[in-house]
Amino acid sequence: MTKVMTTKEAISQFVNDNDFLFIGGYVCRPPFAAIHEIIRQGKKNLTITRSNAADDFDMLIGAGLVRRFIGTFLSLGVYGLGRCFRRSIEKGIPHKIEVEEYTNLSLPMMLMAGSFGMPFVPVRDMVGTDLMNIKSFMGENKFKLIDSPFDGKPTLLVPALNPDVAIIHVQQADKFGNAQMWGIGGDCKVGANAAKKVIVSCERIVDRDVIGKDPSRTIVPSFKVVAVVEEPFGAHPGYTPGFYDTDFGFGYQYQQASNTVEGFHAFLKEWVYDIPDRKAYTQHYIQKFGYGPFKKLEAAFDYSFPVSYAY
Amino acid sequence: MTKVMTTKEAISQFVNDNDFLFIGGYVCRPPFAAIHEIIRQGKKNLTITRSNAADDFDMLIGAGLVRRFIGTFLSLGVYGLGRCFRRSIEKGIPHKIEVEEYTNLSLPMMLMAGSFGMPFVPVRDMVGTDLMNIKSFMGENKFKLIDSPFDGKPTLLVPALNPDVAIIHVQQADKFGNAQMWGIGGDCKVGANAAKKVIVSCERIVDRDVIGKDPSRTIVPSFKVVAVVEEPFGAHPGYTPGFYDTDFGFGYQYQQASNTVEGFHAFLKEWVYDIPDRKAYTQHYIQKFGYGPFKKLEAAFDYSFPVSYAY
Amino acid sequence: MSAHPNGYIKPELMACCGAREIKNHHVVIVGTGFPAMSANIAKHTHAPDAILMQESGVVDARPKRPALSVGDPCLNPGAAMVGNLLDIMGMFLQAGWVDVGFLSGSQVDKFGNINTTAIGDYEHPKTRLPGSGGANPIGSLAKKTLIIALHDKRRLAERVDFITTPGYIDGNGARERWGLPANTGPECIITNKAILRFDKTTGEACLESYHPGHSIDEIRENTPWDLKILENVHETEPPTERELEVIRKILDPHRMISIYEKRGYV
Amino acid sequence: MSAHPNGYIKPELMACCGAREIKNHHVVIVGTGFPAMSANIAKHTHAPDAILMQESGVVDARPKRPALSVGDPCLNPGAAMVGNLLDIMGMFLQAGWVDVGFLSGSQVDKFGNINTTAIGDYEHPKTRLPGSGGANPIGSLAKKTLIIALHDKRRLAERVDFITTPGYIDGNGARERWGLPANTGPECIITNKAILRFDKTTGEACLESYHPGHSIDEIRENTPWDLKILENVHETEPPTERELEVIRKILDPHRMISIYEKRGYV
Repeated sequence: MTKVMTTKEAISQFVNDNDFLFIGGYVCRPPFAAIHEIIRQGKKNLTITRSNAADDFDMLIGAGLVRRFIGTFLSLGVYGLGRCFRRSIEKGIPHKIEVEEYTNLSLPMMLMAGSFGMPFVPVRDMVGTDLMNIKSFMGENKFKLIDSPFDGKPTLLVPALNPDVAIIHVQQADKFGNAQMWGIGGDCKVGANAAKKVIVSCERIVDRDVIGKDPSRTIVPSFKVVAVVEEPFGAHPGYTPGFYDTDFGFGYQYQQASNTVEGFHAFLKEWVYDIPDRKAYTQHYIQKFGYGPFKKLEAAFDYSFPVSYAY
Repeated sequence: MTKVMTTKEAISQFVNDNDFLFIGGYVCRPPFAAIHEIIRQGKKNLTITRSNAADDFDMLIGAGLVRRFIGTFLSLGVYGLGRCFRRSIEKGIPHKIEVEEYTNLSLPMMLMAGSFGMPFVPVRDMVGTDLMNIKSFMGENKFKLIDSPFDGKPTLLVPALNPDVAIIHVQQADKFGNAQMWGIGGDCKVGANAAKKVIVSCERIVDRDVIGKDPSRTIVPSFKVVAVVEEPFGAHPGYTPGFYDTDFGFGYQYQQASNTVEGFHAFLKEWVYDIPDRKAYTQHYIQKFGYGPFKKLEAAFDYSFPVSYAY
Repeated sequence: MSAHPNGYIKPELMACCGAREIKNHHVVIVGTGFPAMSANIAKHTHAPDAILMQESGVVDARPKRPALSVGDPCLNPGAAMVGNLLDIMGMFLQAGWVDVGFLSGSQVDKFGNINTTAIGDYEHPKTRLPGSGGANPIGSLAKKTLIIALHDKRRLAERVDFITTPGYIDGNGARERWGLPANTGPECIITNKAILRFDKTTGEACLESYHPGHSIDEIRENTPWDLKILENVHETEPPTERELEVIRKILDPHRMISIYEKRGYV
Repeated sequence: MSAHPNGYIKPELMACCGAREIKNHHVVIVGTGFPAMSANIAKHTHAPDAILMQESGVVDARPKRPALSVGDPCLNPGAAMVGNLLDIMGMFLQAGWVDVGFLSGSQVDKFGNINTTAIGDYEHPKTRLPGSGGANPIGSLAKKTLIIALHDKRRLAERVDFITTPGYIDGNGARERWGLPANTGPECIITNKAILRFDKTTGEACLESYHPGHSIDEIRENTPWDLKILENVHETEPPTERELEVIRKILDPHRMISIYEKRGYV
């Protein structure tokens, strides 16, 4: 039973206002095609999560779609602080989002707990800091500090997270949803498997037999997946290992644009609202910057050694 | 700094009497060369663990080297119950081992907790059964049943395990210890990473550059590894994906032999005590059964598609 | 070989009974033998989108020979996912994604509790059995557990010597009190004489259908507890032509299933 | 460019100070910029077997260009292991395998607590910063944390506005009382004027060495707490010829490190 559809269809059918979304990526493989589509469709009051958020989260916040953020970090990396994130928190533009603050250990552990059906998980960080003194919408359930029933030592427990929908971008998937990834993983596997539904965006849809040639690369099995979308260049301006490099120049342009509210909206108009889909986005990119710069992002040819699973 | 040595050296240097050992494998990749060497060297009073133990654990118990077993299951699979295991428990031959009983969920979770530096981990199984009524050498620390501090529901906590040494067999590793595996994983990754020291047995030692061509296959990094041993055919009569099949005939012979104490000792004499190492073992196998049956175990040629990590 | 209409043997009927419990799109955790056969019959008939997995780490395998263990080499090439024990037992089973699990044991009692640990006293057992393995978590966490058992007074018990795997424990809401997830637990015991379905309120296995050639009286006699009879009790539907064709032409051309006859499944 | 003997610039000296804290076989969690430079100087000089890792999931990368983030594409090909966030933060850091971590922050206080969350009141901040990211777990769990900071009264503080990452918290055994693992915590603050080393008993950063061209008085003036001077206080050893050669010929031929001069590291 094929689950192949367009990003437009996937977001329209499976992302609702008020949903809790896990959005994968870690510089590596942000599902930008889907993020732009969420903005175009104006999904509202979202709760969003991922360890180490970046330009994609900043953009969703600037577009006014985010109510709550379960996060650890939001920055534009080499370009500095997230402008929309700052404006939201410091000035309430377009509105002040609520932030529940964790760390790059505790948050992926909470997603792992969610993916493994654990109610909570002990973590060894956060104690003794102001991260324990601030609690937002999760209130008293942000964490619990207990004496370990084994040795009496103070032990921090953080709750499992189970997002409504996970959106990830991977190298390849089959039409049923079996999704394969290699290279830097971030919290993509635990985040996707913690969710009730998974939308898989990928560089290429491959035959089920291709999946079966190397099944240890699969991070999400078909039965968790509700939609499969083929979106080449779908992580730009982030990268996908083996497909294309990070577009540092474009990242800088986003930072420059998002320095002001007007610049941010002009950016959204040009790259999101006036663009129907990722094909048009890529075409616009090539028209604006030239085929040379586009081609330059393409990954070199450097393949791994094949392995065999035969007996 | 190379860690390459012989199995004899690795076991002699890094496995001590009274150690707590994790021994990887799940039909797939049991480190049999190392197990035979442990028996030859007569390491005593061992505590051993793995989910779904099989002929290798049965053999260590029959050889009288095991004091304690943190386990979930021990059987010879299609050949039925583990004879040495039964004799130990039912008749105290050669002595009665102590068993701490868990399950194929709780035990790998405990190893995961150990590998992740968690003090304990909640699990959703075991409750309501006699697995809670029997406690052996772990006593009151076998588990704790608490009311969840989040929602008050009864929640079972099981403690982290951190073996002294893990012994695993994988397809390939470099001389530093970076170990790569594909195919059925069992609890090999969590078990190895929970241990204080790892002995890596492998089908082939490869160049560091080969590891770097596909670094997402690595399950244990060099800094955890104390010894790397190249042992082709090292998992026999178990299998290694891409290298050789399970030897069902040999498994049957072990079961037949181990039906009696005398048969078991004759088996040990022929395949362990009178054999200096895995090369001699393989040679003996070929001499006894013929090159044809040996060659028949060799895996077919059926390679995966290569992937690229380039940018 | 068989005196049954349609020429089937009892293990084939039992495998079909298991298959009929599997719905399309179900996620099924299987072992070897019967369970694998049942799940594959379902996949080839009414449940083509059912997903089979083995606890060793395998999802949607495409074995070219019958797997002799859940870690069998033939489960690797062609699978949709080959991960590790915790992917299956943690990420899928404990997280509530597994619809159907199959279990068997040396003893099964009226509440569906299963013993695979020890016959007799635990400390001084008459027979030491393998232990839980994956059985306890499957019985604890799968939405429907199907239990396969020989129908005699040695295998079926009023109370097992040792509860390795929870059925309804001591009945009447005991699973919930212990904190096991809602809507999980044994669905039925498929024996060589009958299907016993669990009353979810009392937790007791009750006679739902008797296999062709067996009578209610014979079944009661061979059941060591006061077996309740469901109102709609009826004869088990024998394997259909299509089911038998799938078994014999596709899944088991060498008739390996007949080995179960020697183990008493007649 | 530089008035220092040997022609080095301050960021180079600071990177060397970091490198000297790394011993051979140390496992080091690095970010970009300074930390990566420090760790790589160590690897090319006295600590060839040090293992570097990035929190994104990378162990022993072989980047062919300087990584601009810990998730940079150049970290993938050639690495010894590329896993996920939990492999690094859970399996290696939380499990106690990481010897050295590097941190920096908008504010660092005398107990080595670091603020990367908000300047001013948390609810109504003057500046909203990125948040913890990996900083809190690194500061909580690495055996030695090396803190990089600009030496002025804005960046150094008697008490940070918000403790994102624990140093010695409020000193005198506070880490142990909170249950943080023994033998972890900040080792020193490497500034553009000095190295402040932590007294493990009181938890306070004390002056250990002043960089060439700076005086104890100048450093005290620019430190917003009553800075204690260690008995063996001395001038920081400038970069050696070999260290500078490694930086300029191998690690940073394009002199990208000079960007830190513009950020005030002079």
